[in-house]
Parts: sequence; C-alpha cells; structure tokens
Amino acid sequence: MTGHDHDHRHDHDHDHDHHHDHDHDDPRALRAEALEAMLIERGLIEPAAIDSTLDYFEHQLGPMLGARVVAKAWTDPTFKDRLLNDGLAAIGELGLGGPQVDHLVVVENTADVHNVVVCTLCSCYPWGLLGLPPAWYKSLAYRSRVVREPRTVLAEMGCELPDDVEVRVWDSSAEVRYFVLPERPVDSAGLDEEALAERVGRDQMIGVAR
Amino acid sequence: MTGHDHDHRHDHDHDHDHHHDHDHDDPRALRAEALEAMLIERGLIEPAAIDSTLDYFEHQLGPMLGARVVAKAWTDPTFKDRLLNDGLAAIGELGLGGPQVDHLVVVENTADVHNVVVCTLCSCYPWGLLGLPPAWYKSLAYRSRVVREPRTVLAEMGCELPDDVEVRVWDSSAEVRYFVLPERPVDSAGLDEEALAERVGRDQMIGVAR
Amino acid sequence: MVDCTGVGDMDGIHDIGGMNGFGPMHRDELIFHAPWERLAFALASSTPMEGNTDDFRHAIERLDPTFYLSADYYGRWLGALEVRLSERGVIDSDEVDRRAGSARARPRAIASLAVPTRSPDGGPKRDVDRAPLFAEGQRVVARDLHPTGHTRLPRYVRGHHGVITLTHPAFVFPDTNAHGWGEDPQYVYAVQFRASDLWGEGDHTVSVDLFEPYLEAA
Amino acid sequence: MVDCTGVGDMDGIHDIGGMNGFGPMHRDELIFHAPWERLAFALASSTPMEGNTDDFRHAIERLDPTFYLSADYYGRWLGALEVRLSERGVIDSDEVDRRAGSARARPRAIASLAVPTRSPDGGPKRDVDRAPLFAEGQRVVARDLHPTGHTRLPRYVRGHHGVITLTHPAFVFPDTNAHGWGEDPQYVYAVQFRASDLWGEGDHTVSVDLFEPYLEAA
Repeated sequence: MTGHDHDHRHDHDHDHDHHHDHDHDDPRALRAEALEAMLIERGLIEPAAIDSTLDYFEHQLGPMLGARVVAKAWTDPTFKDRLLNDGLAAIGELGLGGPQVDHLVVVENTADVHNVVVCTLCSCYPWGLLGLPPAWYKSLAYRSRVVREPRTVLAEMGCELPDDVEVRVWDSSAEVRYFVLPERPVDSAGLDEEALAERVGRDQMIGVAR
Repeated sequence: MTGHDHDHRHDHDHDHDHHHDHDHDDPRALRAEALEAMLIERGLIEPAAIDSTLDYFEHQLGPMLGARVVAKAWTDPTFKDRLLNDGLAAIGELGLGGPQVDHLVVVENTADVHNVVVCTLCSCYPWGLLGLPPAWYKSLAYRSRVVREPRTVLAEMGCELPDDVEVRVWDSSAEVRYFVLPERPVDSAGLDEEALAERVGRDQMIGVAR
Repeated sequence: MVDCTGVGDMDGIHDIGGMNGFGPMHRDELIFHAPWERLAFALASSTPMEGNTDDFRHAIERLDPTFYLSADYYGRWLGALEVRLSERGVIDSDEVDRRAGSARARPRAIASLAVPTRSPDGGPKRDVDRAPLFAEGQRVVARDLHPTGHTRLPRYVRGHHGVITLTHPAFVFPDTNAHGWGEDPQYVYAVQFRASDLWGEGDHTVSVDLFEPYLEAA
Repeated sequence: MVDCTGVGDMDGIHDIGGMNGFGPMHRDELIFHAPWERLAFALASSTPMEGNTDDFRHAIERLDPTFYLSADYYGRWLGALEVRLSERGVIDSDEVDRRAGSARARPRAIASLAVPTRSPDGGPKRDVDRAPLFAEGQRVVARDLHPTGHTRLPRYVRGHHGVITLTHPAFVFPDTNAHGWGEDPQYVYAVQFRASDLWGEGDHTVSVDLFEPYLEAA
C-alpha cells in the first residue's frame, strides 16, 4: 500500500558490480551486505570471486544446455539410447555435466506417459543442464502440491494433461538429478539440431509443459 | 533494536474501556480495531457485549475454579470417586461447568503416574475450570513437542520427573476436556478446603507441575 | 473478498504434533500480550455468525501457513474471523484494508469446500441410538486418511496402532459439521498410543481422542 | 552466537511434500528478485567453510519454522550461511546485527547434533564393495524413521509400500555426513509409490530416491 522509502539506507563501500541500492530497506539486504563485508574483511571471500560465481551461474549455465541434449536425442537415436541408459555419460559426450549433476536419470515423455520433476525437501535441480531454477520451482506451493495433485498443479501452470496420460512424479530427494526428455514436436520435421534446440523450453525439461 | 514509534496512530472514536493506544503501530491492532468499528456500524456487535465478554473470561473464570474442585477431591473421597467417574456431573455439584467443558475427564496424578494435557491441533482447554490459557499452552513449541518428548518439555518448565514415573500425555483433539487431579501435598494435613485450594496451581491442573 | 485461493485443507500447517524445530519452552504466562489480542478474542468469540466451532477451527487451519506461523495465536483468531466474515459477505477485506490504513495483516486463506449456513443449538454432545463399534481394551488402528476438508485426526497417529482406554459419548462430527454437511454424531474414544510406536523412542504414552470413523479394528 | 536453541531436526518444516494450504501456483519465473538474493546465493555457495552440502541443507532445515516460511528461498540460504558461520565461530550474529543496523532478519535455528569439521573431496558418489540389498521390481516399505538429525526420508512416504524401479550408485549418506559422522556410502533406489496408497486418491505415481537404510523388504 505504501511506497518503499530509503530512510534506512546505510553507508557501505562496495563498488563491484553485483550491488544496487534499491533494496536497502529490506532487512535481508542489509544483512547480506553486512555478512559480505565481514567475510571480505576476514579475507574469506574476494569480491571478484562473488562476481565470477554469479557470472558462471547466470551466464554460463542455463536451459540452452539442456536444450542441446534434447535436440541431439531427437536427431540421433543411438545418442538417445545412451542418454536414457546412462544420462551422465551421454551428456559428457557433449561436454556437459557440472554442478548438481553428479548422477543423471533422463526420463522420456511419450504420448502415454508424462514425467514431472520436483524436490519436496529443498529444491534440487540439474544446475549443470538448466541453470538456476525459477522461483516457482522453489516455491512452497510447487514443492508441497505436485506430488499430491500433479494434474491440478500442471493445469494451473497452463499444462492440461489428458486423463489417459499416465503421470509420473519424480521427487529428487537424493543426489540423483532427473531430466525430462520431451516429445519431439510433430511439426519439426527437417529442422536441424540447432533449430530444434530453439524449440525446447526449460519447462518441458522439468515436465511442467509438454 | 529500535523503539516503537506512534507515527501511524490513527483517529478512532472508541471510548469503552478495552482500548488502549500503545499498540497502534502493530498492523494487527489496526486491523482488529477496523473490524470492530465495522461490526459495530453494521449493528452486529455492541461495545457493551465486547466488554462483558472480556469481563466474563478475564474475571469470572480462572484457575480458582479448578482449584475448588481439587481441594474438594482432596478432602472428600466420595466426591473424588464421582469426579474420576464422571467429571462433568461432579463439577456440576459445585455449580461448575461452563464454556469449553461439554464433557470432562479427570485424570489422577499419583506417585507412579504423571498426566499432562495438550491440544496439538489448536489449543482446546477447559475454560470453565481454568479460564483462558496462558501463552505457553498455545505455543507452537508446547503443542508440537509435549506429545513427543514430554519429559524434556516438563524439565524445561521446571518440572523434573523421576525416570520411574509413567508419563501419560492427553491430546484433547475432540470436545472432551481433560483435567489433572494433582497429588495432595504431604505437608497439607489439617488444612481445610479453602486453604487447600490456595495451594493448587493452574500448572498442576494442566500437568506441567506436580 | 478475502484472498481465498486453492481448495481443501487436510494436512495443514496447524497439525504440528510431533514436529521439530519450534525451539525450547518459554514460560510466557500472559493470556493477552496487548489490547488488540483481547479485542481479537472478544470479537472472534462474540460476533454473531452462521456457523460453528468446527468451521471456526477450519478457518484457522485454512490460513496461509506463513501467516499462520507468524501471526501469533490471536492473530490467527483475528484472521479467521475476517475470513469467515468475508466468506459470508458481511465485510470486505478491501474495506478493512482502507479502515486499517494498511493491508499488512490481511489474512490469506485457502477456500473451504463448503461453509455452514446454520448455527447449532447447544453444545456438541449428542445422544445416538446405536452402540459404540469398539470396546475399551480393544486394539485399533488410526486410519491413514487425508480428507479434503476439516478433520481432527492428527497426522502423527495415522497408520499407527493403539488401544482404546475410554469410550466417550457421541459428539457432532467435525469433518462434516465444519462444512455444513450435517452433524452426523459419532462416538469418540481415547486411544492410547505408545510413544515408541509413534516416534521410535520415548517411554510415555499419548492418548488421543479420536472419532469412530477415524478408526478400524486392528 | 546465533540463536540456536533446542536440539535435533527430524520432522522439520522443510518436509512439506503433500502438505496443503500453500495456495495456487504463481508463475514467478525470476531466478533472483532483488540484488540481495544474488548476493545471498553467491555468498552461500562460495564462502569457504568446513562442511558439506548435507550440513548446509540441515542448517536450512534447522531454521525456526516461522523464519523458514517467511524468509523466502534465498532468505533461507542467507540464514543458513549465518547459522553455519556462527556455529563455526567465524562470525558473531551480534556483530551482523550491528553492521546491518537491525536484528530484524537475524536467523533463529535449533542446534545441530553435530557439525562436520572437514570438507569432502569431490562429489557425493562412491564406489562400494558390497552388492545392493534390493533389486529392481522388488516391493519395499519405507521405514517409519524419525531420526534425531538430518535425513532425506520424506515424511509422506514413511510406512508406505512401493516398488524399486531403479538402482542408483552408492552415495554419501546424508544422515551421517551432515553431522561429520562419516560418509557411510549407501545405495540409493528410485522407489515408486502409488498416489492412491500415499493420499487415498490420485491416479499418478510418485518416485522418491531413497537411501538403502530407509527401506526394508515388504
């Protein structure tokens, strides 16, 4: 109702590029910056390391990596077999793997089976293939509800599943990461891998879109 | 850390005695008063009814009622038998009953058995015998923990139970109310009912003291 | 309207028996901490409304879990009062926002499957014509139910074995009464569970009052 | 020191699978909503510390439930970072209060049974000499455990029957690793449960990755 004010903005000496001033009225922002300053003063972390961490997760990783895997599987049946048989080895062929992908199980969506992935206990997610997760994946609503009423949750997200499609929910509660191989679009004949990769969305690889 | 300020105090026209100004910076206070004003305007509630409700629960009810029951049971063995057999009928002999006491089970503490009462789902409590419950009875810590680790919870509340005392926790999740009949103090010989009632504390009748 | 979204209750935030993480006991002896708590109590307990205790409890359970945990006890009562009044069309939460000058304490809740439209006569105890299904001393199992609505079957006993130690009278059944689906009175039993069965440790017992439909013979 | 009170975790607020009341899905696509969230992520993931992923998760689980629900996702990361640093004596929350000018977002947590004092080499996968106890296609029961510490056995499957559909490699066991009690690697299985068994309704299946000690033959 009332606008945010900046009366509580405090002095600080940060000058590297991950800082902005406009959330200084949030006590969590003040606390994050206090912790950062204390860690830097104690020599435990370098501002440059913070920036490079963020650069890596925000720019080097993302759904475009998973999309390459999907496009390859859609065009190369023997790769698809290897991917479904040993996900980690197969994505390794593409130079992929990385954080939070210590072991990978790829589950295939078909006309009859729809897979969807969640982590009810926290928010495990294949960072190395999809980047960091969107807020909804980490939300209390998604985590609590998708194991219990996946059809309703997917419908609320715009994905209506026919009644005769079997729904399989995967709760990735250990160190295995799950990745959904979506169905190849029927209108994609003749597209090459790169063009196919453009057609693959993050939501399909989580299983909240078909 | 910072003191409360009263900048957001708003105008209001209440003049009956259950109002005070010093929590006007709490949004719940503002909301409670807004609701009250709206209900009064719509003719749904009378200021006098609010005051009489509070007077009844704060002044007419209280642990002194339960203490009368205990003192009577300590001095009249046949009353005690009736109390343990049919709690509601027995307290009715003393003119007691009242809100939240639609059915009453009295459980007796002995040298060998200690009873303690909780409501894990909300905060059911024998208002008609003990008045409104203290904050700790309604706390998330008490509700969640006393069914699982009653000895630890009671110890944190200053009540160390010997290992050989059997602990019985009663979760009053329906409309039956439980009331603990404590042991009569060994040093109370010769005291009359009134003097005995002075010795009975609310915590003993809940079962978090012996 | 109040922010009612989603439907159903079942395994809500209120069902905290046996949960960990709430920290140590604090000897807070106060009944009310501030005048607004007294007011919230008085309004919630004396505002006339079509409904009953079960639907009031259900309104508390339906509060958003974050709201539930952070509102404090009488903040929940106040929130439930507003939810109930709003659902009955008596007040509008937007007006409360305006009158309060803020939407900060505005309650959010999931919708009820159904809200009662009549108030009961008298208390919850009822005479019924049939005999109790179970007997004192009998071993029973608390059914692993997840009803889509109000219930008084705590999660921590579901699926566990216990022994009936007391047969109480019959009472209005909260699972139907909270929704205006009738009183459907049911016998209630004190069922004694061993802590070691419930939690794998502990030498105490926990007796829980359970309505007959929550139980089956072991 | 951070406000660590009480001990143990077990059935914490984080274990929300199957719970109701959290409302409808909101299509919030953002990874970070504010600069402080980016900073919290970067600090929590790159501050060098003796410990491991399991103890980080456990630090999140040990946060006070009200804090947990109201802090938002990266607020929990920030809280867990502060709890871990404080427990290791690296920082003092009183100093963070002073530097932040407020104690408003100060985390509260229950204490861990034990905190690891060494960091692992490499990832969590391990080779073990023994064969898996269970086989694909086998019916198993998720044990009804309530360990006094970290676990990855969600409450909603405890006591329920399922079928092993995949045998994964062995991994460091979170229940010991989170406390510095050794890696004790264990096979992990994808165990498929029927929703109708878990909730009494639903035509879907839920597969949960469970460590071997969480299971017994049905």
